[in-house]
Amino acid sequence: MIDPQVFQLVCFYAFAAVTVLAALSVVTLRNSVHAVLALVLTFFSTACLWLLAEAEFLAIALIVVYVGAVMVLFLFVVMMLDIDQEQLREGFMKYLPVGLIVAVVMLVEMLCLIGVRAMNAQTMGQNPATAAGVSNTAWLGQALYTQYLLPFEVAALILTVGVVAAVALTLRQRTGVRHQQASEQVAVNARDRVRIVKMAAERPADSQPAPAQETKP
Amino acid sequence: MITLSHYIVLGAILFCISVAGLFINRKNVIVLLMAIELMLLAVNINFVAFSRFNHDVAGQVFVFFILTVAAAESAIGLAILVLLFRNRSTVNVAEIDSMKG
Amino acid sequence: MELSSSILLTIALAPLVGCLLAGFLGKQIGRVGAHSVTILGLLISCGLSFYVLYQITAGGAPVYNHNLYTWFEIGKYTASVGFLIDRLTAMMMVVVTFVSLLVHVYTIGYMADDDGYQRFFSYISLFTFSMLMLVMSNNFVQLFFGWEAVGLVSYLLIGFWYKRPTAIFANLKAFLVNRVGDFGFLLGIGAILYFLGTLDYATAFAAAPTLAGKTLAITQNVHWDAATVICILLFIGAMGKSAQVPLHVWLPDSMEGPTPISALIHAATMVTAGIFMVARMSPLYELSESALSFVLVIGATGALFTGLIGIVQNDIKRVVAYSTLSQLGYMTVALGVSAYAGAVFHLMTHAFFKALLFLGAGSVIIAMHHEQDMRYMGGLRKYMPITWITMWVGSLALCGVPFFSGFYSKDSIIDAVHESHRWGSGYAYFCVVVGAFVTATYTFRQMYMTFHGKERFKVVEHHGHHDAHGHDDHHDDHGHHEPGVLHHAPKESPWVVTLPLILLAIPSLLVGFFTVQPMLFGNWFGGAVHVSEANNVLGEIGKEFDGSLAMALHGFAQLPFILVLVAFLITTYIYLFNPSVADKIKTALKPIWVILDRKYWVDNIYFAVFARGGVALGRMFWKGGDAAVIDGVLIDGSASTIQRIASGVRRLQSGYLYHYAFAMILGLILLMGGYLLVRQ
Amino acid sequence: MFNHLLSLLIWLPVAGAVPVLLAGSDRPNLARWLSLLVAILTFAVSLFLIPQYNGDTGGMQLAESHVWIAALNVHYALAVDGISVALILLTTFVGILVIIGAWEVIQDKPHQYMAAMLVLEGLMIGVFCATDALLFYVFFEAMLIPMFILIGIWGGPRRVYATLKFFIYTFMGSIFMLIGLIYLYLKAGTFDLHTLATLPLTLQEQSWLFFAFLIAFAVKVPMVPVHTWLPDAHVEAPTGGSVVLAAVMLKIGGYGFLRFSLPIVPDASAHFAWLVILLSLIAVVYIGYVALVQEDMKKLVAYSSVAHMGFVTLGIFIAFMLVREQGNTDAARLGMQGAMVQMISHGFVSGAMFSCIGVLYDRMHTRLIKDYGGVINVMPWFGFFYVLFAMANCGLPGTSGFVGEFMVILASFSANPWIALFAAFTLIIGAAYTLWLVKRVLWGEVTNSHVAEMKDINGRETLVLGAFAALVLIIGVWPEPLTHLMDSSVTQLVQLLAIHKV
Repeated sequence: MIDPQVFQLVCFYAFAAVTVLAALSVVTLRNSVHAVLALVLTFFSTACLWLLAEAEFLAIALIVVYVGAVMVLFLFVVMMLDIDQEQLREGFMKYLPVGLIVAVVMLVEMLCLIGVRAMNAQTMGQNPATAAGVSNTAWLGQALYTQYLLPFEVAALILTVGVVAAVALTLRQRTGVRHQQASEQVAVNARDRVRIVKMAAERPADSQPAPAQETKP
Repeated sequence: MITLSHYIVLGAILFCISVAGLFINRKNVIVLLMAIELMLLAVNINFVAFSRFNHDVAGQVFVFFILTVAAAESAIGLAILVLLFRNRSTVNVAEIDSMKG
Repeated sequence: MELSSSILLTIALAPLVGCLLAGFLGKQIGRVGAHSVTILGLLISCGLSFYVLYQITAGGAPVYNHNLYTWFEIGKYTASVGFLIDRLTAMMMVVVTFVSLLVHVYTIGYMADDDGYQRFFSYISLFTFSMLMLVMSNNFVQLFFGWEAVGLVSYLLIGFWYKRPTAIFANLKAFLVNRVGDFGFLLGIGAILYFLGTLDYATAFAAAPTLAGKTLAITQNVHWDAATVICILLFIGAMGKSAQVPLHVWLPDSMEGPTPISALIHAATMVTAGIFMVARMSPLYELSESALSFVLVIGATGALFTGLIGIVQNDIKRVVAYSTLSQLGYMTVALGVSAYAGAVFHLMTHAFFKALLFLGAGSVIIAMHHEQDMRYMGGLRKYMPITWITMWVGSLALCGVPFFSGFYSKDSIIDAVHESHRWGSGYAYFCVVVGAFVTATYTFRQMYMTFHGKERFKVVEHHGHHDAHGHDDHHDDHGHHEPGVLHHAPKESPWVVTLPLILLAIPSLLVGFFTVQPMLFGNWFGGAVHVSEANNVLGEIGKEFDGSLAMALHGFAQLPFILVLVAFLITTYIYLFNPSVADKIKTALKPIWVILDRKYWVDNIYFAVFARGGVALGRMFWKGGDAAVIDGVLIDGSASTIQRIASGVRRLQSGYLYHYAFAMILGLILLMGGYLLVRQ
Repeated sequence: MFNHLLSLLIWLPVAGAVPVLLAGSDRPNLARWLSLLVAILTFAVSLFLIPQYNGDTGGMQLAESHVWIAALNVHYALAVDGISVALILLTTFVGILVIIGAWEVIQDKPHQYMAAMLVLEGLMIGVFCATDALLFYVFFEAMLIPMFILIGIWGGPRRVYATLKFFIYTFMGSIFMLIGLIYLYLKAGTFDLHTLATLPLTLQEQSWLFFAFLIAFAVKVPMVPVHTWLPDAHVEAPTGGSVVLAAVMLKIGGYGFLRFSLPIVPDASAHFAWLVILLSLIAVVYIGYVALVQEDMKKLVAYSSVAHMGFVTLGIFIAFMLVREQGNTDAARLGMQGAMVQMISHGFVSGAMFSCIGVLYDRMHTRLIKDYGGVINVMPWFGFFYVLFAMANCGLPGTSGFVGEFMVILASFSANPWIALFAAFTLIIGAAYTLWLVKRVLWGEVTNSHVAEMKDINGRETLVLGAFAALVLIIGVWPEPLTHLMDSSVTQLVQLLAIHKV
């Protein structure tokens, strides 16, 4: 029987490795579609890591909201836009060393600052949700709908604004497209449509035949 | 057993990868947006980890909000991107410099 | 009987009303309306002035000194508008309104065809109002008001023919030179307020003795006597207004104005305001021996040296103008020897005969179709006898021939200077005596060149052009005239011109004979003029005075008259019998002639130093100070420095996202590194 | 109504600007008549100040006070004394003339122009009423906005440079005042001017504060050497803008000295009075020479404004010399009254001069002196007004220009004859530049065909110039009502000067 904690550790390393690799491919892959897919993978494995940390609600939300909606949006955009990939890759190799150095230096500094060793001592302990006798979702929900109700509403508002803004930004009036304009149809008057013209009953001998009624287009 | 430092280190690595990504993909706005998503993810990992290890619900609540805002941000960002591409036929950052003084 | 305020107000305001009517409603009331209404105003004013004079002298009215209204009242300092009517004022009022009235009448003829007819009447009425305010004032503020207001009217009238470049140059010059005087005058008023704490004549004169011993700190170690400072500052004002050397330069140029103005303002009244003022301030001047010496020397210099210039002038009006300068010098000399009554007496006689001379000259100018150069005149006596005779009366008065009014005033002044022991009186005596000779020389020269000898003009009848070349637009076609060519023969001027001449000739002839005794020696002015016992030169002369007749007879044997006689003989010989001698003398004395012709270069120096220099200084301040230093260095300089810095810093703002990201991350790395270093 | 008379005065024109704006560019005449109505109403209301203000007691009257920003103890506090009343009347009066003067001249967006003028008028009245330092500051700064708009939109070709210069200059100056006010607030815990006046301060503190106020107000007055914004602003401003700028806005600088420097930092003011006096004399002499050589009429009058405002600062600060060194309070009052009369008079005279130049500019569209000559031949009535105002500008007795200068020169002679000597120099140089201008513009033959085509002033212009002329003459002939109105307030100010705070 494997020690569950060891199993967890193995799982962590496995998912973490996938996460890092996937993240690396996000920033290095040539094809944007592939990059998006790699990002999806990153999210997936991160969600798994969160499951390991017993944050089930967020893990699921990440997959459903992020992978399901946002990433798909990315994919759509990337696929819809006819992007010249080659041009965008210019300078990739040129900046690779700089990027690497910066990233490495930063990583080292961060790790030094965080103090990895000190945190090694901190173990997971009991899940607070379990301790409270509720599921992680309920635990989160209780905080969200009581203490954080106002920020929650604000977040909802932001999201709505985001949606409206996105639509407003991309909406465009195409010219040369025929629409049905209901307001104009309703607003029209009868006399604008039909005009009665009085004419002589007999046609003058030399004139051209004229229509009895003239309709206004 | 998994300790806090595991998660923190992972977050730091992800963050640095995305920073490196910003540099090497300096022309492609889409990849830049994705790198930003990665950064947010790194931050989120930290939040979740601290929340779990410190037994504080605030961390997870915050992740929730970050996800919300990030979703809105990427929606608008992509909308701008689409608009940009439609008008300029490029997503090359180097060419988008009409505000350069 | 106390004088009533309403009478005095009427005297002052009647000309103003005339001025406003003629000025603002000129078009509506027309030419006749304009001169009627202004002359009516002057008639009222003049008539009432005579009444006031009568009341003050014979009617036993006490001195009137009341304020009409308060101008401002701040703490202990008050300024009011009010009248002080004593004998001095009353006499001045009569002189001003009488001469002004005659000039109004004369103007009807002189300006008959001018476009600015109504405007001209408006101006001269305004002048009369201002001058009355000046002389009737009972305080320094109102005095200064009148002082500057007459300057304004003088400015407007010299520039009356505003299309002439010379006229508008002359009026600017006149105003500015006057302003230099006013500058001193205003400071003098400041000094009076400072030392005496009041702007009211009566209070100030009452407090004047307290000035003794007071000084004004000029620097920490130099202290000037208060009375001297006050008197000299006030006299600087008088130098400007009364055209004393070295502020005399405006007066000859002011002849650009129409001749009636030269008579009224620049001979009879305004220019004598300075003399009047000093006489009025006699209680102050008596306190300062040094100031009076200053006055004496300035006056004497003017009396002789400006007269000399008159000898070489060919413009008939300019001769009279220089003689005015010279005569003003005589008055100032009289002031300088404390013979205030003598100065004022000469002021009065001079007003009559000088106005007469100017108006006569104007009459000649009319006859000559606005030709003013005496070299193209000659022999006019047969064409215009009235002008000729009246001008002779004026000329003899000017020369001081016994029995004429000028004799009494001028001879008294010369005697007074002779009597005085003030510092500078020797020099002054020399100047006034030689001045008498000079005066006679230019006067006779002028008379001979104008009225006697051969006709130096030609009459070419152009009947067709007669109307077009009338003098209605003389100031336009002044230049295209061939000099000395007239289109029709000169003729005597109309009655509106000759009547004033006659009316002025009478006092020029007689006024001295009848008034010399009371005005000079009879203490006629009473309290209006204050002379301290030690300075009372007129009193000394008065002891020997035994009647006008005796004085005149005695005058025939005096040095001044002998000099006049010599001058008469010389000029008669030259100009009547042997005109070529004049040219010979001119060639022989070429350097002196040049000096006189160039007016000692005073005008040129002033123009170069003050006008050109001022403009150059202004340009230097503007371009160098404002534009270069303040704007160039401080304002735009700081702006461009910031711009340079900004354009350097702007390179950092490339607009590329990754540059910013890089900078941010670099900053982050550095911060973290720094923190790490510090922590360790 | 009388309880809130001052508020009414401030907000009536500001509120009146709203309907004027709403009239829109389609109905310019409606906008014009509306704004004229508002301006006349404001003037009518301001006339109520005369009976309401008790001139015998002096002091601040008709006070209103409401808490405005409780956290900072800032009050919406208004009150007036004689000096304010005089300046408010000047403002409302000029307000009407400016509206009339712009009637047909402003064709481009007249409703906005009129509205900006009305707002400006209200804010300027606010400056003269405020007794809370922060409220004063707010009005002081807010005033810049409509002026900025007026010059920036309806200005001449270099208006951008001029507006920027104007704005940055004045704004930079007032920042120092704000710092000073914040210091005073931290010290006293209030912005109430009356409290600040009684606040004890050391000489060092006073000196710093004095210079903070000096910079703010010196720019506004303007004093040498921070005057160069004024000629540029005037040259580019539309006529109405110039008139308001010269007639009222500059006065706010002088008013600021009276309200801030004198009561709050009297010892430092006395200590540095020599500096201000020196700068004032430089303004009189140096600026006089600069004005002499100007080629642009507006610049010339702008420089002459600087020179004339020198008399205002001179009159205010010789009071210190007189009171502190000689104890001569009467002469100090004379000097300060002179400064005040000079402010009011300069309002009329410079406003009139700029209106005159506006009249010429409307016909010829040039302000260069050399483009004119012989204008009197074609515009005699205009010539009459022009000469009158020119004479007032060079301080001829009988016009308002004389009264203030006269009082200040007399008072300064009592302080030191040398000061009076240099001050009196304006008699010469002032006459020189003004009359030389008159000579080149008005007199002479008609110089070119454009001048020959000029028409004499119409009824509207006659009304404006006539109104100015009437006041110039009335104050010149009888200044007593004006000095009496301000007398008790000036007396109180002079008493404040004598109090040592250290």
